Amino acid sequence: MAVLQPTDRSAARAGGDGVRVNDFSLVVATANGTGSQTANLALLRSIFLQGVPVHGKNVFPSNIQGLPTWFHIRASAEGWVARQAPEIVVAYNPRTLHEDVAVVPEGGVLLLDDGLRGAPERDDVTTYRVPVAELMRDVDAKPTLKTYLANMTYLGVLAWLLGLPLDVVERALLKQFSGRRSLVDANLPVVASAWRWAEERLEKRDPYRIEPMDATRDTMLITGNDAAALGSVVGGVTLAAWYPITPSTSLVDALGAHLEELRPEREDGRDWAIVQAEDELAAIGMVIGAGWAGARAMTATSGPGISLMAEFAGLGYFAEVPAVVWDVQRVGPSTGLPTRTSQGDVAFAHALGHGDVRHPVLLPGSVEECFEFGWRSFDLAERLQTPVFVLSDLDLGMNTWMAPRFAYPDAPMDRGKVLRGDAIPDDFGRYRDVDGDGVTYRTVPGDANERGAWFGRGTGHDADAVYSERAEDWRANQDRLLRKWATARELVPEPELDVVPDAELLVVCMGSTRFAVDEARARLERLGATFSLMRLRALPLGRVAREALETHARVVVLEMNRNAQLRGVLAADLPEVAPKLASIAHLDGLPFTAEQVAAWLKPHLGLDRARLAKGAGA
Amino acid sequence: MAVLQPTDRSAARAGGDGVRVNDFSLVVATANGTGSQTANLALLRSIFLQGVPVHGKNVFPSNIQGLPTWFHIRASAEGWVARQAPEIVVAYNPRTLHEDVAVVPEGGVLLLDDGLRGAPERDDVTTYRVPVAELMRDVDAKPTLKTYLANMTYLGVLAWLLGLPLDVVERALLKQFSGRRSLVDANLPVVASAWRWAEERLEKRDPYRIEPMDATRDTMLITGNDAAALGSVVGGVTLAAWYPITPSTSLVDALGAHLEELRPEREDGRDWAIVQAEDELAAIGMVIGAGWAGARAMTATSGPGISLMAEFAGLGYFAEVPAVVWDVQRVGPSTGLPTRTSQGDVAFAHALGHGDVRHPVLLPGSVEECFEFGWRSFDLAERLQTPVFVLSDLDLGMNTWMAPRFAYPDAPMDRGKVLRGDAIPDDFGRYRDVDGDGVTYRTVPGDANERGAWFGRGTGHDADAVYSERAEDWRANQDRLLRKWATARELVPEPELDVVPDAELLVVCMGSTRFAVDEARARLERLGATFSLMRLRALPLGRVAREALETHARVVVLEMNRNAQLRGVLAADLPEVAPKLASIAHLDGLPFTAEQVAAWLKPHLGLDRARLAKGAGA
Amino acid sequence: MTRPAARPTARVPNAVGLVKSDYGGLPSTLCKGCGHNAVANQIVQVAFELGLRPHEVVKLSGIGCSSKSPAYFLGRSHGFNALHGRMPSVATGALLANHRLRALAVSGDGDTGSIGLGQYKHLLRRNLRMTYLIENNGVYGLTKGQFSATAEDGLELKYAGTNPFPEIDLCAEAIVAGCGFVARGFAGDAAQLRALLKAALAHRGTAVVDVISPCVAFNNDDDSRKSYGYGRKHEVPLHDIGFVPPQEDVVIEDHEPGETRIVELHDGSRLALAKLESDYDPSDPARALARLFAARESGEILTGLIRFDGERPSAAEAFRIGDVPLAERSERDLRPGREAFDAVLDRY
Amino acid sequence: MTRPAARPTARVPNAVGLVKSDYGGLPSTLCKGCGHNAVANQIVQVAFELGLRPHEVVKLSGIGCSSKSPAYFLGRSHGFNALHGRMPSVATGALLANHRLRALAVSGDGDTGSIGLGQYKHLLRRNLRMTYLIENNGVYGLTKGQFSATAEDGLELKYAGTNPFPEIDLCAEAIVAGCGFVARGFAGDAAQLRALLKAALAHRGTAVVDVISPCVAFNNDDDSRKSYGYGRKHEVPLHDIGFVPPQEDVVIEDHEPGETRIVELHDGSRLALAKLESDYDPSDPARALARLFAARESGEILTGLIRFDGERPSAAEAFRIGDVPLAERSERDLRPGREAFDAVLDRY
Ligand SMILES: Cc1ncc(C[n+]2csc(CCOP(=O)(O)OP(=O)(O)O)c2C)c(N)n1
Ligand SMILES: Cc1ncc(C[n+]2csc(CCOP(=O)(O)OP(=O)(O)O)c2C)c(N)n1
Ligand code: SF4
Ligand code: SF4
Ligand SMILES: [Mg+2]
Ligand SMILES: [Mg+2]
Repeated sequence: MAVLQPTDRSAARAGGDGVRVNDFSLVVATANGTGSQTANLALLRSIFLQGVPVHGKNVFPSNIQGLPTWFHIRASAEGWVARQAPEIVVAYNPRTLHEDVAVVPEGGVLLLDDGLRGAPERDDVTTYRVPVAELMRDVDAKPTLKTYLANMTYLGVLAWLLGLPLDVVERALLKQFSGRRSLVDANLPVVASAWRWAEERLEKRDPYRIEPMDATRDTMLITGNDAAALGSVVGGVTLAAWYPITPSTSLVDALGAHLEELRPEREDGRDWAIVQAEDELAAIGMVIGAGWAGARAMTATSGPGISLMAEFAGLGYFAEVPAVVWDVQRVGPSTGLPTRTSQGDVAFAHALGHGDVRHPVLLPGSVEECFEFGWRSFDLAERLQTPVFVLSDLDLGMNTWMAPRFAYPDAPMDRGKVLRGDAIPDDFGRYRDVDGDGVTYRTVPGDANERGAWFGRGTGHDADAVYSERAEDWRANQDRLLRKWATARELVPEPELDVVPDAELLVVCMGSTRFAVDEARARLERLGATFSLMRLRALPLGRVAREALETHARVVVLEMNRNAQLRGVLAADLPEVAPKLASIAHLDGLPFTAEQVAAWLKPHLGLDRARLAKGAGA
Repeated sequence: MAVLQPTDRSAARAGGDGVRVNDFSLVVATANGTGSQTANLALLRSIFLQGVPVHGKNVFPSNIQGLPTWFHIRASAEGWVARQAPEIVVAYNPRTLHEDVAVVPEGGVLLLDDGLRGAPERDDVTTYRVPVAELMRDVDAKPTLKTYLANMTYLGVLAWLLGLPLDVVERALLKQFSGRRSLVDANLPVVASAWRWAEERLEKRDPYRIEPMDATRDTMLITGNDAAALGSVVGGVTLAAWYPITPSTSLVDALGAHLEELRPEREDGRDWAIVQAEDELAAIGMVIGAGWAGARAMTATSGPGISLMAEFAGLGYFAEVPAVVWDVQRVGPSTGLPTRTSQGDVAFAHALGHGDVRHPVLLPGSVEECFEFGWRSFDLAERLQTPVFVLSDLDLGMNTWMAPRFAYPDAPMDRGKVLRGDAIPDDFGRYRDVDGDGVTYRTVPGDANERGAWFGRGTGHDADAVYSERAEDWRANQDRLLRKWATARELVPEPELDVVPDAELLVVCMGSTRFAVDEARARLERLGATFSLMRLRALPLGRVAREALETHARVVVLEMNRNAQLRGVLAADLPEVAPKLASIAHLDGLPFTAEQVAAWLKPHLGLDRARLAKGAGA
Repeated sequence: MTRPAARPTARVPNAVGLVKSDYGGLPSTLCKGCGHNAVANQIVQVAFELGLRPHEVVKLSGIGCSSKSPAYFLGRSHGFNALHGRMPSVATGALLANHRLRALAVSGDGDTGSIGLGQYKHLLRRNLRMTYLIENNGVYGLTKGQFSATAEDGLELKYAGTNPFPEIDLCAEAIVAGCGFVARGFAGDAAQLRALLKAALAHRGTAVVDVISPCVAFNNDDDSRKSYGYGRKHEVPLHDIGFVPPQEDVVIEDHEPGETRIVELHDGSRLALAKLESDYDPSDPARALARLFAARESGEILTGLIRFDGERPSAAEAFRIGDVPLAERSERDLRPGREAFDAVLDRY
Repeated sequence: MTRPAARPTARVPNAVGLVKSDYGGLPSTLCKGCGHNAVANQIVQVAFELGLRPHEVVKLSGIGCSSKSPAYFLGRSHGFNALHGRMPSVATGALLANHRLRALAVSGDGDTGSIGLGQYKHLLRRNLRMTYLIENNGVYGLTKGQFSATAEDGLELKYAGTNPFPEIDLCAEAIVAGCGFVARGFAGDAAQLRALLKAALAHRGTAVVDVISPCVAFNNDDDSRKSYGYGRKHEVPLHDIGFVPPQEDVVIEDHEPGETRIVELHDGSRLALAKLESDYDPSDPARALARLFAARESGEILTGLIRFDGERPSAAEAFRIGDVPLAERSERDLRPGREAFDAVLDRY
């Protein structure tokens, strides 16, 4: 089976009292385009409303309708949110019925659409059969709508099984439908009748329960793309140029919605524009043009778009134009797996373009950071006058995560070294390193002080931006760009570093794999194995990261790609530490589980297999 | 001054007897588009015809007419061909007169167009003034042609000064004009009258002489691009799709000429096509399409084109389509210096494309290797079923070099694992690893055995090329691609390795910098400093390269770019040797001189500055 | 109007001994009711009726729902699913490599009109031997409903809002680019589509068939010009069209002889165009454009063979490629002998 | 025909107090006699005569000899020399960032017609406020003489051989793309070029001016349609054209009143088109195309204002951008306040 991996059957075992409260993993198997997303998200939100930490992941196909989709929900009182082999399986998709049933672990729960033929019998799991057809019989709706509504039956039954009150589900649905009562009224009756059917006809035979707690106060449920969009709005984006591509599309969709609301059209018009370009090459060209003209401009894309942006990325670097590029990574090479997650563009984006280029890369590892880097990326791009790449991924970007309420920016916008009007000196030269930090002063078109006029270009130029083929000019300019790179090392966000005193091993990770790493770390700690952990939040490396790498005896770089790209970047940047950089590089499109990570780390911690297996199941 | 660097004034000093035979460096300063190239190449060839090793480099601007151009000639009985600060300067360009005169070293020679106003006086050099206007007065030709012919005056005077007989110059011109007598007849009289004028009016006051020797027998004079083209023809290229870009254009021009001659049109038509595409993105698309359809296809481009090819490169890698891509490198980033040389695309080309990609890269270090890799690249691409990048550079590609007569391929073409007709098994699957080497069997369209039909794609696929999003399929395919990469390590050309017993230091270089490295090595050896030398001829690294890196205590990676790209590639591939990889990375658009290289290597050899300076001048 | 070609029925083998199912592919994964499925079905039917030899055809596409569809027909033909918008260059390479193949290429309006417009136009200049089918729904289906460049000015969609830009008419673009065969069809008009596809496959150069192929998921409201509803109501066929295979007689039914225009195709087959609204003459590009512009103004979906010129040489002719395809040349042809090689070296 | 606008002479300041040399740039590094130099000179003259404020103009270009030329005029204006073929996207970004600017963009036929065709067409759909000048010589000058996509079918060049493909007519392309101002000029006809440039600069949207600008180095033989010789012999101006600044009266000389068509531009200036060969009507795209095709057939270089439609909204209007340019918005506008922000967070 492609998506669900029944590797950890013991995970389903109940606690001592036979009850598992606020701690389980569940998967809903349906077909794409049947509207199950609403039911899934309402279930997720119901748990959240009960104050229980929860997270949802949609593993969906690259098509619009009819192919298998799996929605994962993980509820965890302790707050763990990494993917986990499911204990509860909702099997509503005839095409994957066999695999979905097979994946339920011993002692787990199977919720079955009773109308599906040929479901294998499992006597080692608790099976509930939902009479979907019967429950839908009296529902009065158009056939297409009925297909959609049918998903509400598992929502109702699950709610009853887990102990979610109907009014909580109703509140969740209302949120889900952005407060549109009529939609709630269409859906809720089906949920309610299923709930009631379950109450009347089912006997609760499994250990999984939700009980109210208070762990989600001041917490949001949001996708990384939505967070990034909100951050970009707060960051003062004015032009977004893009081309649709999964999984970045929802970022731009959210951007439009937030702009409409937070920076609504005035009488004379808007202070922003979103341009759907004809392709990514044009999108980045527009962003570069706008950045040159003084606007805060961004694009969002994924791997194929990054490839198409290579030439412009080099121009932006060399002409020193601020720009923000979000790469919501999916599995490459080429079109690859458009709806699966990856960290496979790190090395490529970092050095995108022929010749000697280098771009700062931000590595958000949570939805909070998607938000924060949403605005900070503009400050950084304008401060450094260079394209900044923000590398999110499908898992972070498209899935729904908990987050502490986002913090309003703690500092005003940093527009960098822009000179306007009389502030432009008589001897203005676009690329003169006045301050010695490699970052020079720029002026923008439209300024009535014509002393500031300069001619931007991707060809060799001297300090006054005049075309030059002179070897000295080339060298001087490149030496300054290297000074600027040194400045960048000090300006990019430092890693999140947790040093365990006396730990020999440092684990380095980035982005969304951190969730599995954090959880694996806790599991391993319970086995007595400790290590320091550094989550990189940006490239190039700054002082903190370098020191951490230098001071630990051994390092494991853990990443979600095949080529050990981050390890390669570190080895090239710091050859002196390279030999101690062990690599865990893995990619198959699915988010890591804590179990996987723990197993991979084990050999680096001197833990034997038997002990670990026991621990990982805890 | 941009191009000429008068760093090594002592170099001009004459030997003990006051005479410098077959050993000097000369530069001709003219304006672009004035036809001086003919005179320069005729001079070069005259020296060659005298049996004296010689090399010419054109340092030209990115325009068509009127900007300064410098043509370097290096004659060296010992066969050294690296760029060297000029001892003889021909100053025919009013716009650069001052810098050109200033660059003549003490004791050097200045040949001056007497008509140029305001030439600074130098009493420390031997100056000859050529009365160009007077010599041209009686020449009967159209004004534009006259400008061209005026260059023949310095050819004539230099020939006399250096001791080149007129008939040798005539033979050189005839070669230069591909045997067209009428053109020789138009030019030769001007050469002759200048020669005679010099004989009558000049007194030879400088030490530089050409004397016949026998060092160029069985030797060719050819550019790297021409050699690459010839190699490609011998390699059986059938489709070349390209888009014009300096410095790769002349490769495709030569390809057309050689194909016309060596594979002339038959009655029914040609067995080749050269398509000028609308851009590089289309060019590589055509190559991928043709490669998929079973043809040997290639493109030639430079950095900006490589950037535009990123997405298709990933597709080619992942769909496993043979293709040959020549990147004749120029200075980037962006448009950069279009007419200056560089090794700045190595890392980018090696991993071109988002996601996890890797391409074999061939690194020709001589015109012989441009020829050899011209055909070998096709064998490799078809054997490995993947795009192969050949990284030449402007210096190698566009300049005229000596080479031993090219060797006809020593083996028949290797078309790789292609199945046709009845050989296609019933259970054919495009990506089944039948042989365990990661390279699978392919079929091509048009085959009447329809069992072989498959649907190529850049999306995830199983071993039968059918679309798949399954995690296991992805992993299995990637694991096989890694096996194929291991196979590639064994198939790519091994480095040229010269191990000095007991040497601590290994110098690693690639491509055209080897000329300066070889010469510097000889100089340093005379100072008693020895080191092993490895010239990489391909990536990925094979066993020989790895062992050389492992067994030397210290390594210096010397390359012509800013970011130490090759060092980075080596560090990422072999982290365990990374700490000992010191870097010499330098780029300003000009080919390295032996003097530069020697100075850079000195600190790695424990030589003090004073001793070295002495040695370098020897 | 013309005598219906003796259509093989599904289970009786056709001229090359294949039954209809031999031209099928994998099951479609597109939405139920998607226009693209209707088109794929017609391709299967046409290939069967024409008796195409699967190995003489290559299927090519870009990326999009439309571009997926080559997997759903002609499973015995080779195919290549290229990059988004870049199928034309892959087609160019493949068809120059083997000019005996004919390509059946499927693209979308986004794939061709947005990201791929440059390659599309340049492909048409070169005139390769291929049928270039655009499944035109005015939106990006696969990325869920954004406007493509063929969406009409003012179109309102739930997801995408209002389109403020003028549409790109891919037939007009083809005509201006010098394409010799430009047709428009409608996924809801199967008979006409089959005739157009047959003619396109018989054309010696590139034949563009722009098919209005509604996206039921994102652009199928009746007031949208790319919907089934609008198409059914506003389709204006330029002519009744009949395809006549080589060696068969053109028999005019229904129409007066003088009212029918016969278009000869390169392989000896013919199209009989029976005039409907006017004696439309597809040989004049300026008039074709004028008619297209007028239809746009009046809200008609003009279908039929809009432009025809059978004279232009194909790309393989322009490049003077010999009989044996480049891909099938052996080393004997491709590697010059030692003497010739030595003669070249002697010159250096 | 119209009263010559009171032309400021070179050393007398113009309406904004600048003398002609204030509009100059660096010395040209192009070949002597290159058409592009002639065009640059006319740009300087026109900018001076119109009294353009340098800081209200941005110069944009791609890569090529033509694309170098913005360095040679308007040295007091900002400019950006983008990538080969990709200037349109940079222009789009820059002009949306600051919609008060007008762009004076220079491209080549290779830059626009070959690598840049897709961006060119999509730019025209969006209708930014810019003059898009193509210096069209049918070849790639900077890379030494290969055919560009505008080279005519059958053109023979010493370096490039014979061109087997039909030319792309960048005016026809613009018309089909819905461009509201499409003109063709000839570098050898300075007076007409000046009038066209002035009108182009007054147009509210994108004005395409395709100027036949001979490459003396690679494509200037008299039988080439992009040569000075051919242009001088075969230029067919559609009309005598006169530019009338705002507030001035149109005074018709030479021509009968009825023979002149007045075209109103957005800023109040007008063009007086005195009919020459026919009463050419630039408002009808289909007729414009028909006339262009006919001219190609007969070997004419048709010059003048070929297509005009002043009504289409500009891109800034389509995107509903407010008065203050995006690039000049301050933090107060751009960063929503805490309360509004909190209200959004409350929903999650
Ligand atoms: C370079 C690149 N950019 C974006 C995408 C995402 N993408 C896939 S299909 C598609 C649009 C397809 O639209 P169309 O060609 O009209 O096909 P349809 O789905 O409507 O049939 C896009 C934007 C991609 N695959 N590659
Ligand atoms: C991506 C890329 N490909 C190729 C080139 C090389 N190149 C520079 S200018 C040019 C053609 C210019 O032709 P055109 O636009 O007609 O300008 P002209 O020189 O004729 O004025 C080319 C191919 C480049 N700079 N960038
Ligand atoms: S989304 Fe639209 S185009 Fe795609 S399969 Fe569904 S109906 Fe067809
Ligand atoms: S090469 Fe041609 S286009 Fe370029 S500057 Fe010279 S004449 Fe002009
Ligand atoms: Mg579409
Ligand atoms: Mg040109």
